[in-house]
Amino acid sequence: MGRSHAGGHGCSDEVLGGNSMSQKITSYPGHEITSDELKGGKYLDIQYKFVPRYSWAAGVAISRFLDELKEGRIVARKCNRCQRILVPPRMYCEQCYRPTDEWVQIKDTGTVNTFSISHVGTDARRLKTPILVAVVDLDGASPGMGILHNLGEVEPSRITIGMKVQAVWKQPSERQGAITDIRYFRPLEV
Amino acid sequence: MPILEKISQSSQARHWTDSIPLEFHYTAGVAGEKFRRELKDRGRFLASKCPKCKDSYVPARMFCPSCFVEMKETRTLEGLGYVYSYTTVNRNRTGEGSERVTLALVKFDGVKGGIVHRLTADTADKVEFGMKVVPILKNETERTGALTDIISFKQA
Amino acid sequence: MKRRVAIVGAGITLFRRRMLESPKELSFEASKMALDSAGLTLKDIQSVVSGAAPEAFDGVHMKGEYYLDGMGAIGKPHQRVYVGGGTGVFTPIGGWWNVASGMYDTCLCVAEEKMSPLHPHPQYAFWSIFDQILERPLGTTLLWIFSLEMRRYMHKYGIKEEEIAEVAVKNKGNAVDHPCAQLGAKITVSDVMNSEPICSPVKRLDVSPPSDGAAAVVLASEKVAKKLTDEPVWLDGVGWTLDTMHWTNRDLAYPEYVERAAKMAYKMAGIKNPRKEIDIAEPYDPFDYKELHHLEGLQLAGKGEAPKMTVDGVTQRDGDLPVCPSGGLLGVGNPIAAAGMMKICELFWQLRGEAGKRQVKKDARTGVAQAWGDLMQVGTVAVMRS
Amino acid sequence: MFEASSRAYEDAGIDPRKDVQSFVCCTEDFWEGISITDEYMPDQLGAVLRPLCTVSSDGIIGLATACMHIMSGVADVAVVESHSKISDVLNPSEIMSFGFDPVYTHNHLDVDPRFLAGMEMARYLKDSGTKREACAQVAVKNKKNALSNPRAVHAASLDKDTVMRSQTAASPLTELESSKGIDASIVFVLASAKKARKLGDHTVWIKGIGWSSDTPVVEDRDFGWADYVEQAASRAYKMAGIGVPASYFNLAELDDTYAYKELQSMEALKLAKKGKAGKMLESGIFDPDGRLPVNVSGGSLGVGHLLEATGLHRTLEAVLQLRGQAGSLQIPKVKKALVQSWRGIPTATGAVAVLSN
Repeated sequence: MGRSHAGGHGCSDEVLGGNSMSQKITSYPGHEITSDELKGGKYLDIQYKFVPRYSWAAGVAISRFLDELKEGRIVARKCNRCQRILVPPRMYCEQCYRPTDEWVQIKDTGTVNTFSISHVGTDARRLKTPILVAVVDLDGASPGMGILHNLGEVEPSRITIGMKVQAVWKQPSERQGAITDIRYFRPLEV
Repeated sequence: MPILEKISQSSQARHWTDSIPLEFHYTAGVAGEKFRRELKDRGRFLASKCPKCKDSYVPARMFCPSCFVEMKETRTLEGLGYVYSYTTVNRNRTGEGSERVTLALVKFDGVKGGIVHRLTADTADKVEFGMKVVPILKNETERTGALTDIISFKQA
Repeated sequence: MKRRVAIVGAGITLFRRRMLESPKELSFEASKMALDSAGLTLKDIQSVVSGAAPEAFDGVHMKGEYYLDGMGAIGKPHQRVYVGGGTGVFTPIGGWWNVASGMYDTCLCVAEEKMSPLHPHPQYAFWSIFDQILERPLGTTLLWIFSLEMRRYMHKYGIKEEEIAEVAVKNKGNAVDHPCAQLGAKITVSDVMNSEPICSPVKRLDVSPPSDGAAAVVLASEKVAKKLTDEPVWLDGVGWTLDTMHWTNRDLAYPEYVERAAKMAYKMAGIKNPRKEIDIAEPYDPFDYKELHHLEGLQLAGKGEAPKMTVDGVTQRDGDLPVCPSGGLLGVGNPIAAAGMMKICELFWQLRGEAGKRQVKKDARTGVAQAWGDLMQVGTVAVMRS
Repeated sequence: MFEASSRAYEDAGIDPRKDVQSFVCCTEDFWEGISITDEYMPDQLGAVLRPLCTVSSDGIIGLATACMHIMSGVADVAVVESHSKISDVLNPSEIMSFGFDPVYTHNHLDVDPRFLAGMEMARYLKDSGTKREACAQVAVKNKKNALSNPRAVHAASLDKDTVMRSQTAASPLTELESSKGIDASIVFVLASAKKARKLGDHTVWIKGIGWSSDTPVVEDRDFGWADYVEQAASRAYKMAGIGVPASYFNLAELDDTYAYKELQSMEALKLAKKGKAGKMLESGIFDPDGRLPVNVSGGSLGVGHLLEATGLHRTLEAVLQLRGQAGSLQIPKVKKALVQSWRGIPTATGAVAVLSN
């Protein structure tokens, strides 16, 4: 029993100190290296850029959803069995497992379900201006039917859960039938 | 029951076009690092020898795939290899047409594994199974330890 | 029909931000150690189950094929199981059905992740887990979804960030005793509170680091296990569940998918009162609040009550219900699938009383490990007994 | 997926929200364009808040997974899904290339990834003594068979010369010997014997199933012999208690991703002696009216290739035959069928299942 894999993996012993994973095992494999050692040429790397490209079919429900966004409208689908109004719309109800029944136009206002202030971008680099993100439960859809989007025209410190918000649309000529046709949601003026 | 409402006109069907741009910086691994250093610094191929079954493998690797024990012993191969199999293709990796390239899996006597690489045009014209080949290497100053250090293989 | 399944060996590599080893080599190191600790060689293994999260980390398409020689799977039936972050705990579950079904008597289960190849940062891979039409155009990051969930959880139950920070303090502290740990440290709640905000309410020290690493266990049928060892650890209950892909339609304050998975596993293991019957837990803690969230899903704390348990010290190594005595992902590191498997390894050592400095004070007989994954969607649960 | 699964559930007479205890999907991330693709699986299958998992592998390995779920008592009824939406992928060839070892095989070769098939075919022809024309005959047979298959996209009536003279893919392999990707989703419902007897009389039984992988290091492989097929088959045959496979089956649906693969696989499956598959093929034994019809459906060459769903496609064609529901493809008196699949370049992983009615 115990470790017979004497890997000669020098760095493990230094890191170990007096700790032991299991009383029967005394050494652990692995060679740590640093980013600088790789950049500085102490270790050799191979660099490769890989860009898989796609043209995803949006399907029946999302094709229509995008077309309606272009017109400045948000549409949902209703399931007549569970009576839920679903957004993002889908052609089948995942709870009842049956086709949904009808298109319903819902409002472009809603309630902040939860929110965050993001200081980093997709590659974990620090952003100069933080992005405000929220799950917005849309009015006219069933309770809890939220979508992910950005918030704008609001001080980060003033955002609260439960706050009423409204979509700010791009100009009709700028819209492309995309989720970004809504620039962001801003606090609803009462 | 199937979906009852479907798209009947292709103009109603939306496609969303995007890509996933990825960049990778790979390390070759503990054994790979040694293989690459040998290629870069001395222009030779490093193989590993299994202490149990005594088989050798190229490129060098950390463990014997059949015995599953660590291989620490290494040996360098003389450049002379042979063509195990070969093919000619006329597209690049993205699937677009390119100039004809003949590739071979080059193996070395008494060693498992091998290297897939291009054959020179002259060699490609005459290639057959078992043909003896040698690598044409870049100058030492240009070598990075990757298989791009080999320009191609030619008949020995 | 169903056979009892034992864990008879475990192995793990160092967890580090960047390792020289290739994914195959990491897998080999963990696999070899697991085989050695079980007193077996590869010839004794009949099947292999592997686990790894997206190929966008290691940078190889069909990664499960690429690394399989490192897992000793040449010439053997090999399955790569995959449920996002839940994969680590799901890998031994995959091994469980290989053995419990009677198909195979021994199964090597290996989880590997090498996140460092992706440049400039492994986080970028998570952009491509989001809906390509409705979410990716917004510039999504995985941090968003966690911070949104954390905020909702805090809001619903009136939880303070300081209470959540206690988890990071505990786990990073526990990890000081873990020889493979990447981020073991003695820190304080104010260190966490004062750490750089990343995606509020998430701060730097609320988050586990990306890592390279691998971990493995060997499973055996009851008959084989009893020949091999006097102290097998039994894998007595397994459960897994996926919730809807529409994460923004879900109640983010409570992980129902974990509850469902836990109930499946508890039922199989004959556990009726988890809080009383479970001695030790390794829930998934990629973020500190997630440990609390998952303790509730695992029925080890009432809804919204896990923070108090933590503040009261119940979840410390010398507490009544030690939680993440390993140091968890927050302390040991988070090479996604390998991190889940690390939890299985930890329970293996804890339940055999071999965890050295990390050994919990109480006499632990029954443990539960859990992992989470995807878009707040997957629960994978394993119940282990000595 | 919703369409395929709702049809499968209707066929089996089950409600996925109540009657299914496990769902298994077979997919790969880069074929979908989504990291962690299992995220997007539960809803369409009726699997929300149910045990669902991905096995990143061919569909037959998915079937094996579901079998193990049933055998271990996790499920009475289990569902297996796999699909191909290759039409969404704009650079499939580059993605296939990306499966090679990044350091030793992929990085320095900006070439069509089918070079591996070309080299393997060349070595197979040499080692087995098979005539090059026999590979072309596989394409001729399968594309012709596909003319009777309503699911087929690549059916054609061709002769060997046309096949051999078509554009080179990776010599000696030509484009007409190389299958092309198509879209589809396939769903199976599996049940324990007890439950299956309650569900109806269309049942097809899985008598044996096996899968295996040869080394992922392409440079280490024996190109002349499909080790992974031999190993997978020996496990499946042992489970089904088959001694002499060559005379056991009435029908086989085998890997023909590239035409030579069908011949190479037949030898590893012990349906033909080493080096004899080509000659047997040319004698007509594997034609629809021959002693052992192989790829009556048209296979991947005639129907189209379905990525990880390919194994399920072969299974589907065999199941329809065993149920007597194969329409104009129907072979009389099919009792025992063999299905086999391969995961494609650059893998050496395959699966085999033995089916009976």
